[in-house]
Order: sequence, then C-alpha cells, then structure tokens
Amino acid sequence: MPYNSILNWIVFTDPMQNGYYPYSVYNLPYDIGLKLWELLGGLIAWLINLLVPGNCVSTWLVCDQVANVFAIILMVVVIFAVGFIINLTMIWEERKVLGRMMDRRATKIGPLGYFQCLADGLKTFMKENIAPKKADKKIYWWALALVIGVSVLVACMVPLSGRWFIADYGTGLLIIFGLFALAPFLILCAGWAQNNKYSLIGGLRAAELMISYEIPMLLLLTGVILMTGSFNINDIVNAQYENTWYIIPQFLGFIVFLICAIAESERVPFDLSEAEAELVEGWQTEYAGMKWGLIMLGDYFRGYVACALVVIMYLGGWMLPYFGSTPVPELVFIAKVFLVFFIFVWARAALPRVRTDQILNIGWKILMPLAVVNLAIVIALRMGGVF
Amino acid sequence: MTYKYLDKYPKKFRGTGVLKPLWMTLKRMFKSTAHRPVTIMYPYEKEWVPDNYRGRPGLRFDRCLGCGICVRVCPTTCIKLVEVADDSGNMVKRPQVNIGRCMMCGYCAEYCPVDAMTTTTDYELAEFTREALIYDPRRLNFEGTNEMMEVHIEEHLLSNLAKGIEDKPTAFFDTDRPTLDASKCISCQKCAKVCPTHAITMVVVGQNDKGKDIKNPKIDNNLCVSCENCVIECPKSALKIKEVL
Amino acid sequence: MADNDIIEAPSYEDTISLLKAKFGDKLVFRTSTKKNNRAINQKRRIFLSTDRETIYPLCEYLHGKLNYEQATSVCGVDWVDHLQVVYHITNYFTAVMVEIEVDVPNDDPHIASVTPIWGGANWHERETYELFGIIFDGHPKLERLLTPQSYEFYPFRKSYKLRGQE
Amino acid sequence: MTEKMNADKMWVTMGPQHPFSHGLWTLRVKVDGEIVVDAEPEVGYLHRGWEKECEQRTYAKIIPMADRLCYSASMTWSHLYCKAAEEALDIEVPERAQYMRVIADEICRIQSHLMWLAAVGTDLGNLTVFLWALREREFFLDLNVRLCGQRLTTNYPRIGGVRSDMPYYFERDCMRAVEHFEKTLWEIIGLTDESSIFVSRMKGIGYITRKDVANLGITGPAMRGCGVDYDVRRDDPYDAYDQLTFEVPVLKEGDTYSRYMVRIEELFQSCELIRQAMKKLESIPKTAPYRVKVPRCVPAGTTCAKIEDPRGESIMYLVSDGSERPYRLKVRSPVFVNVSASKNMVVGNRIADIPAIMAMIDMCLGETDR
Repeated sequence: MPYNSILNWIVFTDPMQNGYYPYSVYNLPYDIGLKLWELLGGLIAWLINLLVPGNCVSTWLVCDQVANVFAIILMVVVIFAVGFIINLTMIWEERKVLGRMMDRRATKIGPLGYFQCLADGLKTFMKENIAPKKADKKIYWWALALVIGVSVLVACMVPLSGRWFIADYGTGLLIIFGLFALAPFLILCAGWAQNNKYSLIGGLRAAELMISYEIPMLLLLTGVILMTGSFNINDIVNAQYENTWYIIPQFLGFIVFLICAIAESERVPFDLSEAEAELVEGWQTEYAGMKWGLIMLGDYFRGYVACALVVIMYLGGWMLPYFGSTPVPELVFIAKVFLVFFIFVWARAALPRVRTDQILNIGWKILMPLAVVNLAIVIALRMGGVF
Repeated sequence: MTYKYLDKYPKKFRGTGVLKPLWMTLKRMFKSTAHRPVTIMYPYEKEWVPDNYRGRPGLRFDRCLGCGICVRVCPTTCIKLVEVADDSGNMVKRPQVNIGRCMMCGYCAEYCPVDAMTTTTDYELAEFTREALIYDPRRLNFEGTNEMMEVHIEEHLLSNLAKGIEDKPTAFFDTDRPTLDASKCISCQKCAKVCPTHAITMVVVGQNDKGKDIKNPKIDNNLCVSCENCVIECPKSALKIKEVL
Repeated sequence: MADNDIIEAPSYEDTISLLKAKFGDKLVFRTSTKKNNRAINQKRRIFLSTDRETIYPLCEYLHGKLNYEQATSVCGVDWVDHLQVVYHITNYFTAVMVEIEVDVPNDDPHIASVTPIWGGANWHERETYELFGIIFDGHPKLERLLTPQSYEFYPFRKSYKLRGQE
Repeated sequence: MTEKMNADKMWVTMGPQHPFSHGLWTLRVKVDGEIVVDAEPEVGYLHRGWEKECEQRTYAKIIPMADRLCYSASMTWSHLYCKAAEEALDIEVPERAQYMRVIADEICRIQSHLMWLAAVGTDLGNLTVFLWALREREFFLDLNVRLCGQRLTTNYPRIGGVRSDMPYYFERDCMRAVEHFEKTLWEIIGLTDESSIFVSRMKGIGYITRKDVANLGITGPAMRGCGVDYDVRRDDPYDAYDQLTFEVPVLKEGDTYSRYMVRIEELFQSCELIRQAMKKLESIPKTAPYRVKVPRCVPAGTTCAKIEDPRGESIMYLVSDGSERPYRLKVRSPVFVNVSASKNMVVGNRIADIPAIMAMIDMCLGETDR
C-alpha cells in the first residue's frame, strides 16, 4: 500500500464481513477479539511499515485469515477473563452474604472488600509448592490439571447470551452436562494418587455423589428437552421467552435440580468429598499452595456452571419476560446467575453437612422419584398440548 | 420449675425441616445489614474493658515500699526486686515484672499492702524480643491508674464472725504481725535492716555475761505491713508471723 | 435376701453394716473430724482402709451387691515409706461415696486391678501405674498413657525431683 | 501399628492435628469402608505434670493454676480447688460468697456450653451455629470481665470466699444478659433443632446403654443423656445449690441427640439458677462478708471435694501434711474418663459421625492431660 498512516492498518470492519468468519450468527466475543487484534496487529503492522516501508508482513498481519486466527485466540481470552471476573464476584458475593447471615463482618480489603479474592490468590501463589513424596506423581499432577481444566472448560462453554458463545452447536446442553460430570472421576483419581487415607475416602465420596446425583439431573434435563424439542441452548431460552419460564410448569423439577446442582458442584451441605470436620480437607488434603487455590477456583467455576444451568433451564436464560432481548442480555444472565448463587450460599449458611448414607438416601429415594414425577408432568403437559 | 426446652423438643418433622433455618438466616441477614454486625474491627476499634480489668500489672512508683510481698505471692515468679533510683536519687528496691511469664492473676495487686501495685487495662503487650517484655519499675507505671484498678482484700476473721461482728473487713497486713522468741534472738539487727517500713527498732533489754547490750527488735505494729522480710532474714528463726484468725 | 440380689440404693448405715458383716475386721472404718463439711454431716462419705488382698472382693461386693456403679477415681499417693492407692466409688442413687485406702509396699508395688469390675477405672489405673509405678495385676493394657513410652521412671513419686526442688 | 493391614479395613489416625479433635489428642479408628469397626483414643500430648507442679506451690498460688486446667470452665476448676482446700481447713464460706460462687459457676457453665454448641456447629459443617453461639457467649464473657477482671482465666474464687465484691450494677447487667440470652437461644435452636438435617445427623448415632455409662464412669450431660439421674449439684449439694430449685434434665435414649438436648436444657436451667441466686442475694445485706481469712497452713489429712463441672463430675483429692504446700493433689477430670469410653460410642457408626459423637464429650485437653 502506498500510504502508510496508522489508520490504514487499523480498520474496524464488521466481523460478519470477514471472509473466514466461523459462525453463522453474530458473536460478540469474536467481535471484541477481532477489534482487539485489529488494534494490536494494526499497530504492529504500522510499526513494521515505518521501519521497512512497503513490506509484505504488515499486509499479512491484517489480512482476513490471520485476523481470524488471532481473533479466535483473543476471543478465548476474553471469554475466560469474563468468566474469571464473574467467578471472583461470586466468591465476593458468597463471603459478603455469609458474613451478613452469620452476623459478622465479611471481607474488608479494597472497595467493599472486593479485592480479598485477589489477596488470597496472591497469598496462595506465594506458598511453596509441596507434593507428597510417596504420591503417584503422574496422576497426582495430571488429575489436578484435568480437574481444573475441565472446570474452566465447562465454564467457558456456557453461553452468556445469544451472541456470547464459544461454539454454536446443536447439542450444547448435553456437552455441558457431559463435561460437568467428568470432574468427579478425576477427583477420584486425584484422591487415590495422593497416597493419603483422607483423600482416598474423599475421592470415593465424590464418585458416590456423582453416581447418585447425575441421574436425577439428566432426568430433569430430559424434561426440559422434551418441552423444547432441542438441545440447543438458544432454542431453550427462546422457547422459554415464547411460552413461559420453565420454573412455572416444572417447579418441582426446579427445586430438585437446585439440590442436585448444589450436590454436583460439591458445596455445603453436600460437600462430602471435602468434609473438613472428619476428612481434614477430603480429596484436596495433599494439594497445598497454589494447587489448592486453583482447585478452589475450579470449584467456583463449577458452581458458576451449576447456577448457569439452573438459569438456562428454568429461569429463561438471558431473556426477560415482556422485554425480550435487552441491550445487554449478558448482564441479565449474570444477574440471574448471582441470584441463583445466592440460594447456594443461603443453603450453606443455614444447613449442616449431610452424611454419606443420607445423601444417597436423598438422591435415590427422594430426588430420583421426584425427577420421574417431574418428567411425567412434562409428558402430560406435552400430550395435553399445553406446550 | 419445669423444663423450658425439653417440653417442646424433640419434634416430628413433616418434610419441611429445613425451612425454619433458612428463614432464620435470611432474617439475620436483613437484621445485620440494617444494623451493624457484632464484629469489632480490632486494630481500629477496641473492646471496652472495665477498670477492674486484669491486664498487665502496674506500679505506682512513689507509693511502693519495696517490701517484696508481690515477689513472694507471684505464682509464676515473674517479679524480681531491682534497685533503681527514685526521684531524689536514692537507690530503692522496686519490683520488675517479666510480662512474658506473667499470667495476669492480679495477686501482686491484691496482696500489695499499700496498693502500689495495681491491675491495669493494658492488654496489648506484644514485643519483638523477649528482653523487651521485661518491664522495669518505671515502665510499669500506667498512665490512667485510678482507684478502681486497686484490688483490696476484704477478709473477715472467723473469730469475728463467730462473735457476730460482720462489718470489720480486714487483711493479713493489718492483723498478722511478727512475734519474737526472745530466747533465740542473737541481737544481729538483720531484721531492722531489712524492714522496708522501718517498723523494727532495736531496743536494749539487758546485758549479757560479757557486759554487752542485748538488743531485741521492737516492732511498731502501726508501721508493719506483715511482709515477712524479717522472718525470712532471721538467722535463728526467732521471729515468726503470728496469724490472727 | 438372697445373696445375688442387688440392693439398688443402700443407705449410709446399710452400706457400713453390710460391709462390716461381710468383711469383718479386714476393713478399718475411719470417721472424719470435719464439722463444717456438709457431705460428711449428711452422711454421704464413707472412709475406710483395707489391705491388698481384700480390695478386689470388696470392690466386687460393692459393685455387684451394693450397686456402687461408678469408680469415680483411682489415684496413688507416695508416702515415701510406702505407696497408697485411693479409690473413690460412688452410688448414683444415694450419692454416697466410699473412699478406700490401700497401702502398697515400696518393694512390691502390686495390687489387683478393678478394671474388670468397672471399665471406668481403666485409664485411672494406667495413669497411676505410669506416675507412681504401682502395678495393677489383671489390667487389660497396662501401658504408659500420658507420658512417653520411653520413660523409665515414675515422675510423681517423691523421689523424682522437679527443677528447683531440693 | 502392630495390626496387619487387611485389604478391606484400614486404620485412620484422626489427630492430633485434625479439625474434629478440639485440642491435641488422637483417635485412631479402624474403618471398613465408611463404618468404624475399632477405635483407640490416645491422649497425653499436653501433659504438664500439673499435680506435681502443685506440690511445689503454696495453697493460694494454686488457684490461678487451677484456672488453666480448662480454658472454658476455669471458674468451676478454681472453685473446686478452693472447695477442697476449705474442706481440708474445715471452714464454712460466708453465705454471700456461696451465692456469688453459684452465679459465677453458672455463668461459666453457660459460656462453656455455648463453646460446646459452637463446636457442634462446626463439627456438623454449619458455621452459622458456631458464630451465633460465640456471639451469645460474648455477653457472658463480658460478665466475667466485669466480675473477675478477665474473660477466661477468672481467678475469682479464693480459699474462704471470693476475690472481690460484685461490681456496681452487676445484678442489672447479669439479669439483662440472661434475659437476652434466653430469647436468642431460641434463635440458635431454630438453626439446630428445627433443622431436620441437623437432627438426623445427631439422632440414632453413638448409642450407649445406661449400664455401660455407669460402668465406664462417664459423667455429666453425656451420662444424663443416657438415663442416669445423677447431678452433683442436686444429689451432693455444695455451696448454695441446696437453697435453689432446679431441674436436672435426664433423657433415656442414650444417643447423641439426647446428650445434645440435655445440654441445651442445662443452659436454660443455668439461667434459672442465676435468676434465683440473684434474688436470694438481694435479701443478704451488701455489707455482709464474702471472704474469710484462712490460715496459710492446712492441717494434715485427706479431703475429697466434688463439683459438677460443665463436662461432668470433677473431683480433687487433696492430701495435706500440715505445711503450707499440698502433699498431693489429684484431679479427677471428667473428660479424661469420658474420652476413654469413646471406643464404645464410636464403633458401629460412620466416619462422618465421629465428629458429632465426640462433640458431645466436649473435649478439653487441658484438664484431660493435666
């Protein structure tokens, strides 16, 4: 190009016009990623052009193909960053709400105590990285990495709105469920690998929990799928906007799903695998320092996914009734997630931990039949033509 | 008298057994949001303590006699008498307290006959070294000492109670006095030297075979604080504390 | 009254007379001179001393016949010239507590264990063993409890001096 | 570990640094999956030779040491020691001091039980109960500060009476605290007894029969929850307890929940006792003696004093030889005996039940190891 002003290299084009645009609908994180790359890559291209005028690298940096590749990379970063911030805010919310319910002051660092999580992260980061001598090293590290990785992955898979997603696929909800159920297996591996009796028992309990709570959850998922006729999250949310939120016909399912979601994300009162009163820290006993910090982060990511599932399946996703799609549907979704998470925290403040045999009893004898009843209601409504 | 709690519990639950705690916590959340939570933000605000709080011991330097009762009653032996210069430059004996050993029992304040030792409301005693925990007599002074920080012994004599006298509280330093077994006394004058209140004067009671004066201690009961220094110092155990009960 | 009947709540006088009838002069009853003690005045304490041979049958009788259900404590005292084991045994119904003193010679510190009668005496006897070196014959697990297993001395005997003690 | 490890059973060592052991002690449990098949308690990490230390000290100096036997029941321990010394001296405490001791004892009992309630909350995994109970406990610690000058190590009783007179407005403050507490305790009960999860965690575990309880020497609320109707305060009264009317809660079930209920009822009864004692104290003139002068040497002889500690029946056996130091001072700690019976309670239950069962013993290692 003859004229090499910076404006030549930085042009915010419509992402849909990009020849290699991977989606069929508008994607906001991709757009942000593309714009970021155009800013960043354009700047680099201009600088190179200043040094070596008329080179081909500059043009290559801002062409459609390269921009697309970097846009996807930056999009992943953006999605993770937003998920991370949501996560930190959830931790902050939990601390604040718990503090009020327990009649004590909660966090105090930073504005309204928001920076406490960062301080904790810094503190765990500074700690020495200790691994037990007799642990099974390979599984010890890999299981840890996979537990955290799977949790982060599944959190990133959750769409915040019709335009904020990482992949547009037909079986969206099923994949989230599948990844969500993967973690307990890895926890079992991690618990075994540490060569510690507490963590072994904790890992076994995690597996126990998964077996008894995955099935009611999937039965409830069936109810939602039957009502919508699609696995696609977008379809589910739109169907709820067109008809009514599924919490109204499936209130029973909502309650059962909420309990299952708490159990799946291993939070009090169902945090058997890390019951600190009897098992020290359960399966995390031998994971010290930043490993433990990352595990906690992964736990909260899973809690976020559980809340998001409740919101998508029963609370209308990012839509508000009568308002339709608001200008910022992502914020609506996040607000709903925080509301559901408030219930999680509330249960934690009010209830003690449930015992292993009781948890199996609740899972198989109460939640499972209720889930079947919920499914029957859904079928009846479908056959009656209400939905 | 009946049971207040056992009459109502145990209860039979009918499936709604978690609603009450959920409601209670929600109520408490609104309450503590509207009012202030009970937490005291410690370094910025401190809990109120009454004046009779038993913090570290305090010393009113001018009142102290240096009698050493506090040294002897201290259960952890953290008090030591050291020589320091008083305001006019004379060397006097005053207690020095090792706060690192102190268990804040308040015995030194309680047994002090002149209330020179007091309890104080000072409880922030952390230091960087062990040496800094040793409080010398001047440092033991506490600014806001008032009469509520004094601990008095108000004992009643059993003999008085038997007689029906119930309004004469006393303490050991008012009643217990050393008594002399004159046959054991060797006129060494040690008791007179160690007496912190100069209550002991040596008086001549006679002459021995060689014509020297026999001096026996004479104890001024008004000045004596029953500190037992003379009893401990006496080489022939001629002096004994006579307890009045 | 048959011999194997349990008297649920034997009174102070009953206990003394039954014990006297059963054991005769093997027991030495002591009376306390304390005037102001309410428990003694209201007859809730029995003081007696006996010898090593009698203690097991005495305890068996107290537990099996007189329903003294709880061995409140077993403790040792070192009287330099001999050792002594003191038992406190309580009846829940009358709140009468029997205090039994048994002398044990220094050179042969053996005495019958009462753990088979009262399970609660188990740790008390272990403690007395480790602190005074009194060996309780018939104890199920006579090991050191509070002090390290490697100790070879008995710290609560008067012969063991603390720092600062002459 | 002498026992050979089986394929399906393993020994799990819980303690000495374990969240459930409130103090330094070890419970080694043999588990078959989740179910405990064998257990073995181990104590002694905190053995200070307390009894031997006392033989070196004069009688008055032991009182603050007796406070250190148990951090939350310090008042009853120093009271017990003073009682033992008074019995050895054969003196009677003035009536006013008796009531003041009763009040101080019951304040101590309430705050000790609240500490226990807080521990139950954490052991069962609910931190709210912990914080609410500690919030209520703070009122009684404040009363302790007003009365004795310290929150925990009270050093209040003296041989022959109590340390100091009641401070101004103490009656008013005390009655306010008690009345407020009786209201707010229902709030905590709303979290525990009204919660079916909480109750189901405690019900039906840790069974122990009346016969075993008596034989193993378990005392205190753990004993009364199993059907033994015995309380030293009522059956072998000391101080002014025989002037006051109160109920001793006794339950027959013998499981963890009944032990829990006994303690909660005791909290209410302690409030009632404080109220009655305050009322009685009003009728005694303010100038009445509360402390008598005692000789510093105790005549030779043996004494055995008994008291109802918040955790059970505690005894001090005092051997004096006429000097100003005790010849031997034996402490019978209730927790020492209760924890020796933990095997009988734990076996047959699950690992998750161990904290709940052990919480009912209300561990305090200071008095256990001495």
